[in-house]
Amino acid sequence: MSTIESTPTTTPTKAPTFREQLVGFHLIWGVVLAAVGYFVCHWLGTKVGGHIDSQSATDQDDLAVFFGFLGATLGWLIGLGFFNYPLSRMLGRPASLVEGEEYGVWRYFRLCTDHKVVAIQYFVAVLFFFGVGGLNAMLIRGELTSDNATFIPAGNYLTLVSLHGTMMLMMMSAGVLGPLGNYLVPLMIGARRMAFPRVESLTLWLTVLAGFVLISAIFLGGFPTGWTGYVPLSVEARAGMDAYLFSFALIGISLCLVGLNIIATVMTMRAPGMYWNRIPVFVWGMLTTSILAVLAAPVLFAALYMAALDRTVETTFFLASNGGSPFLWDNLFWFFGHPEVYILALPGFGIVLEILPVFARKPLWGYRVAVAGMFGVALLSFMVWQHHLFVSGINANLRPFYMFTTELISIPTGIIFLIGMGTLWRARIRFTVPMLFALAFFFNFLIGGLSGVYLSDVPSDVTTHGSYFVMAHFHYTIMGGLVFATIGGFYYWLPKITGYKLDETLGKIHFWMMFIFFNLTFFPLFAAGLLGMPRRVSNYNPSLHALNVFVSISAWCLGLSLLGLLANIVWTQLLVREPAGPNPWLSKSLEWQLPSPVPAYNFERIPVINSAPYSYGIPDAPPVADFGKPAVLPGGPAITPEGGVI
Amino acid sequence: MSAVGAAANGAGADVRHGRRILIIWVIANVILVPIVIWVVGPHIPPYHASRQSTEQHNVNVVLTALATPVLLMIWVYFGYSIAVFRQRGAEVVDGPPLEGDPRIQITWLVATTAIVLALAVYGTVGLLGSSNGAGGGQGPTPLAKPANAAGALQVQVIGQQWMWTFRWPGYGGVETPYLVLPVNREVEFHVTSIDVAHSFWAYELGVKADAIPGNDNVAFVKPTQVRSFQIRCAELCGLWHGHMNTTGRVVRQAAFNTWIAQARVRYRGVTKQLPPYSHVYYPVPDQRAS
Amino acid sequence: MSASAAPVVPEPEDPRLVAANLVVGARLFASAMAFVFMSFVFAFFYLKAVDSNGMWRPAHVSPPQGYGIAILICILAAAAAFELARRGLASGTGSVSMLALALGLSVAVVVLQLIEYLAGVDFGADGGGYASVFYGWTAMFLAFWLGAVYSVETLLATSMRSAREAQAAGTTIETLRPSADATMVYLYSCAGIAVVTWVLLYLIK
Amino acid sequence: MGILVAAAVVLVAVVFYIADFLSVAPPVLAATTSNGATNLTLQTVASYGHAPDPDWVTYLGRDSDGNWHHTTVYQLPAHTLVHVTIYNFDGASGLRNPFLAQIRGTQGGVASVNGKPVSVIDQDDASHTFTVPDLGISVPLPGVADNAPNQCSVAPCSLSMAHQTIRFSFVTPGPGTYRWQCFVPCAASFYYGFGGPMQTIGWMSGWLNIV
Repeated sequence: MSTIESTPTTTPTKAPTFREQLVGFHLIWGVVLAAVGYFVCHWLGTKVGGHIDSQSATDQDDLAVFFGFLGATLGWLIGLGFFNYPLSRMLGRPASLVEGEEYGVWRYFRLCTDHKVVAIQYFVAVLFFFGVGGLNAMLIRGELTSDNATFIPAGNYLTLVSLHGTMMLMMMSAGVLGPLGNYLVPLMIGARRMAFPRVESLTLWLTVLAGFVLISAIFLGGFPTGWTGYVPLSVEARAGMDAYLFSFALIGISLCLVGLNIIATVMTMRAPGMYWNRIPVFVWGMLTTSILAVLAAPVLFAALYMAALDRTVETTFFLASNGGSPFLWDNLFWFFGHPEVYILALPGFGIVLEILPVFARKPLWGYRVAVAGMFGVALLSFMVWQHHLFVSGINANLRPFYMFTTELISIPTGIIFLIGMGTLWRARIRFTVPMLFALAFFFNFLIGGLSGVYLSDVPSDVTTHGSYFVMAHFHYTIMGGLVFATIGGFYYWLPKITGYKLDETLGKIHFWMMFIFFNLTFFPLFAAGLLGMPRRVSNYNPSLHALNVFVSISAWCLGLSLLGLLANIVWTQLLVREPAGPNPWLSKSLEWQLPSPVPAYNFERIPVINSAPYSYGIPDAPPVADFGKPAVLPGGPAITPEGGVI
Repeated sequence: MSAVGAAANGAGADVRHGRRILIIWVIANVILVPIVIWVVGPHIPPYHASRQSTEQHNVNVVLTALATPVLLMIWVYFGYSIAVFRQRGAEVVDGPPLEGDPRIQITWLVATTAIVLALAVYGTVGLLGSSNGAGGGQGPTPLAKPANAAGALQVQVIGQQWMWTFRWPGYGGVETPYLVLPVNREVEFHVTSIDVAHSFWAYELGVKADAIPGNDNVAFVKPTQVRSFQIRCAELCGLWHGHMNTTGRVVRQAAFNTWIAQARVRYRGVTKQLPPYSHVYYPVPDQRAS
Repeated sequence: MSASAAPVVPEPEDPRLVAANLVVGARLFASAMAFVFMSFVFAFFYLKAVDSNGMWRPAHVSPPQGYGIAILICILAAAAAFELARRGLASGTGSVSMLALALGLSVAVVVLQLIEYLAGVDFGADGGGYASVFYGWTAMFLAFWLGAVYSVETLLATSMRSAREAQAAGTTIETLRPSADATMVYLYSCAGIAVVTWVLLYLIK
Repeated sequence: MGILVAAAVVLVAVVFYIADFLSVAPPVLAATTSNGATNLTLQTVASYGHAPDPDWVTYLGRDSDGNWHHTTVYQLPAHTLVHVTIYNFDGASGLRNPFLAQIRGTQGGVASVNGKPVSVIDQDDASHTFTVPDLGISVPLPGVADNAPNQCSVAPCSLSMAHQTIRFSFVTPGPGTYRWQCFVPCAASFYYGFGGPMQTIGWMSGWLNIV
């Protein structure tokens, strides 16, 4: 626990002088110290690891590489100022919860405890790495226009695929919890901050570092294993593998801490009257996702740690010849990996169920059932991981059980669909861009979910396993589901964050391009898989050539459509800048009752909540919250025993 | 379209909209489900090259036939709602504040649960009963065996970076770089690897079994057609993963006998050097100093 | 961009809020830590069951029992000392001596573990499945234990300072209790894991 | 929002580097022809001896002027008899799958080792193999004895140093691109001896571009 804090001293400090800003702790020092730390510790590692056989070759000194990454992390965090507070605490100085909020624009380049600043940093970081991963995908489709490895050398193609997969998985798992979660959860439950502001900032900067460490793999020869990092291939691979292991471990830590922070916030910091049955469904989505993150990420961390030991100090966790077993990795990785794919689904559920009532102008149809469905998904996702190993020869006699649990998940998922359908019933639907994305989410996720039934059925899975069918399936659930929902949420909440609405017409052009070309890209890949095209190959049966060329072209159009989003951001947020007003969507949710952009302290007075934010069409419904009440201490009821904390 | 008027008078509107949606859905099913089964169905891979791939083909057809009504229901519902319940014009009107109806929710739960249970039972029967594991790898102690497993032709599949080789314990432990199988005979694959993880995928035969070092992965197949089939690697195994392809052949018993006899003669010299036949060969993680 | 707000001075937070934050956070972190070591428990039993190539635990591989006992006793003693210190805080009387004892013991754990690596263990990390689990597990536990050392040290330093300068800005014995409770949760979880570690790695043959 | 611009700049830089990295490929070396016969002359060295990976084992190819080039992408004419000569300067390390000790797919199913035709070698003598799985061609290369004098360690090695000479011929098929590789786990300091050079085109794996 690096966060032993006590009562905060929230006296606003005066803005620092320019000189203070320059010499203070910020990103520039972080980068400089990270570089210094890498080389110093790499040299140290060569000294330490010299006597280990596997480290003897000068070009394969994994221990030194890991030392270097550790040094880089240390320098990065020192430069960003993450060690000042723990050290002052170790000297017994008093606790505080506020840091770096007075630095003007420099807030965005350093440790800052304002959850809104961190969320915006997250937005930029995730968009950036999403762009890197997406351009990788464009290059992959370029390679696949030929049925033999020609455009990109075979080995580098594997690195490309691995970079794309790992980058997307890492960034998308932080992609909603980080930006939207950090920004909206305190606003939606009526709090001024997250429970652990410094931890919040730490997770962001770890995520950023992880992204660049992963990219640095190509300086180290790349890695050939895809995002699953299967052993023993990952044990024999080149030093680029160390970058994969280290960056994924950083993400694991970050993910775990994000979840911890959000759970603690929701449990303890709800405003008076924000009872459990009044929490917005988006917050429930964040909560269930966070539970998965807190419990699953540590297992990933342990697995990566074991692989790192195998590569550096010659332990034999995964080497069958020396008492290890490759199945150990498969089990640990997928025990994380399957909750991970629901970490990538539940936020989508939360976003679309939050958007639907606003534009259907109706209450959420069955609030409690929706929450129950989310918890059902979260619970079941821990019991299905071996369906990734149906043909691997591990615990083959348990396959009926895992087939059953896997198919069970379609029940709570179906509930989410039922709620969406019920909310649309006799509604007054307005087709704004966020609503279009929410509806597209149901369209895509339906196809993704139904294709999952084929994969969960073992006889069918024998053919589809490890083929492009799987690839199309999880792109339908992750991109068609989470990414569509996230972009919808982005269109929906950006006016609240920046104060400027995104352009509707441009947004609709973007939506239709993205929707059409997404389906044109990934639906044919189901056929490619059934026709016998394995994943992650740079060459394939010539009879599939026309299909792949078609897919490549529509994939590039899909990439172009995302430029529409970028253009929309630049146009409306940088050039035109028409103020959106506090509540452009006429939503009843708490965050929309605040001015946009949200002031530094969120609420002048902690509001008193009157009802759940879905009272559309209910005559003489009370306002969602009273803001003018005389000061009530925040979190009053939430931390009494019945509040469920102790 | 009298959407506003329809939505205005409560319960009656519910019934009317519900009936319309139901009718559209039924019509769509009547048209599409037969097409899926009898027009699209026969073309759904994999093919009828073995009893296992036939089973997989049937499963795929059944799942597609079951998925179609579900897909249509959601699509029809959403399409109808989007068309009928759309609010045109600038003014923002609130819809009726309908709360969740427990009866509908319970009905939905029961329906989905029934479908799921049916699928699980169907899959389990297909896996353990009719198709002896459906051609999937079952690990060292297979649960679903063919009736005459004892008489099955034993073939060891050895994955290595980056080539498949095949060992024939019934024929003096000879090892061949090609796979030839007799038709209409139970075959028992023992899939293993001597370096990293591979996955043995005989596409037309509907066989897929991961090759994991230190593990003996058994898969059963009974080829029913004289034809050739593609062999691929379905688990990322390094540089030439995409090139670990070869073509196998299913031939008549007599042709198989001559082929294996020739192979024994041809590889006589190297067979003497092979290690004694075993279900697993542990790779030594040697780091040879150059 | 969110700086353009009227400069309001919000009413101070309820101190109970921070207390609740810390305890919940500590529990969640402890559960995450539990899952890390659950992976090692799984690895232990799985590799033991597979015994691949007969290399789970060759005959010569046996851990130094003395170190195991010593480390476990130090951890439990540190937890006990900290419990006494926490009671002292709760009853309003600072107990710097007990905190100092707890800190000393928890540092002793680190030192003992390092000595065990350098001098005590007579098998290498490549000595089979058990050796891998032994090194991986104990090293990971050491890393988590450093967090406990930090927490205890922080409490000690804070209480010493608040004892020295009666009104060290806003820090009183009162405000130390949340930190103490959170540290207790974490320290007890570590102690529990330490018992499991000892039973699996040292006790089971 | 200037952050977005900064991010875009970094993004472009990163992608440019990735594209640059991904487009590096070893040069193509054409087979030589002398009075009608098509020859491909290669050598294998235990350690390349130069940056970036001095410790890596590698193949080299010789052009018509007799200069050695560090590449494994060779261009051969279609439907022709190609005479391959490989000078192996590396020591033996043994095969993981002894089946690869069998010589397959060459003219007469044999290769000449220092002038003596053989159809199968002792698997413990194998130092490397030259294998084209898609063409069914596989030739193991016996290694230099460990106690041989005057061993070569830095590429390119001159024929005056201890080596084994392996000669064989095969008929190329129609035009196409075929991968070839070495099957001996000979990559020093990599688990299973199969990382690094074994998985990098230009060292122990490559293409035969048949035109």
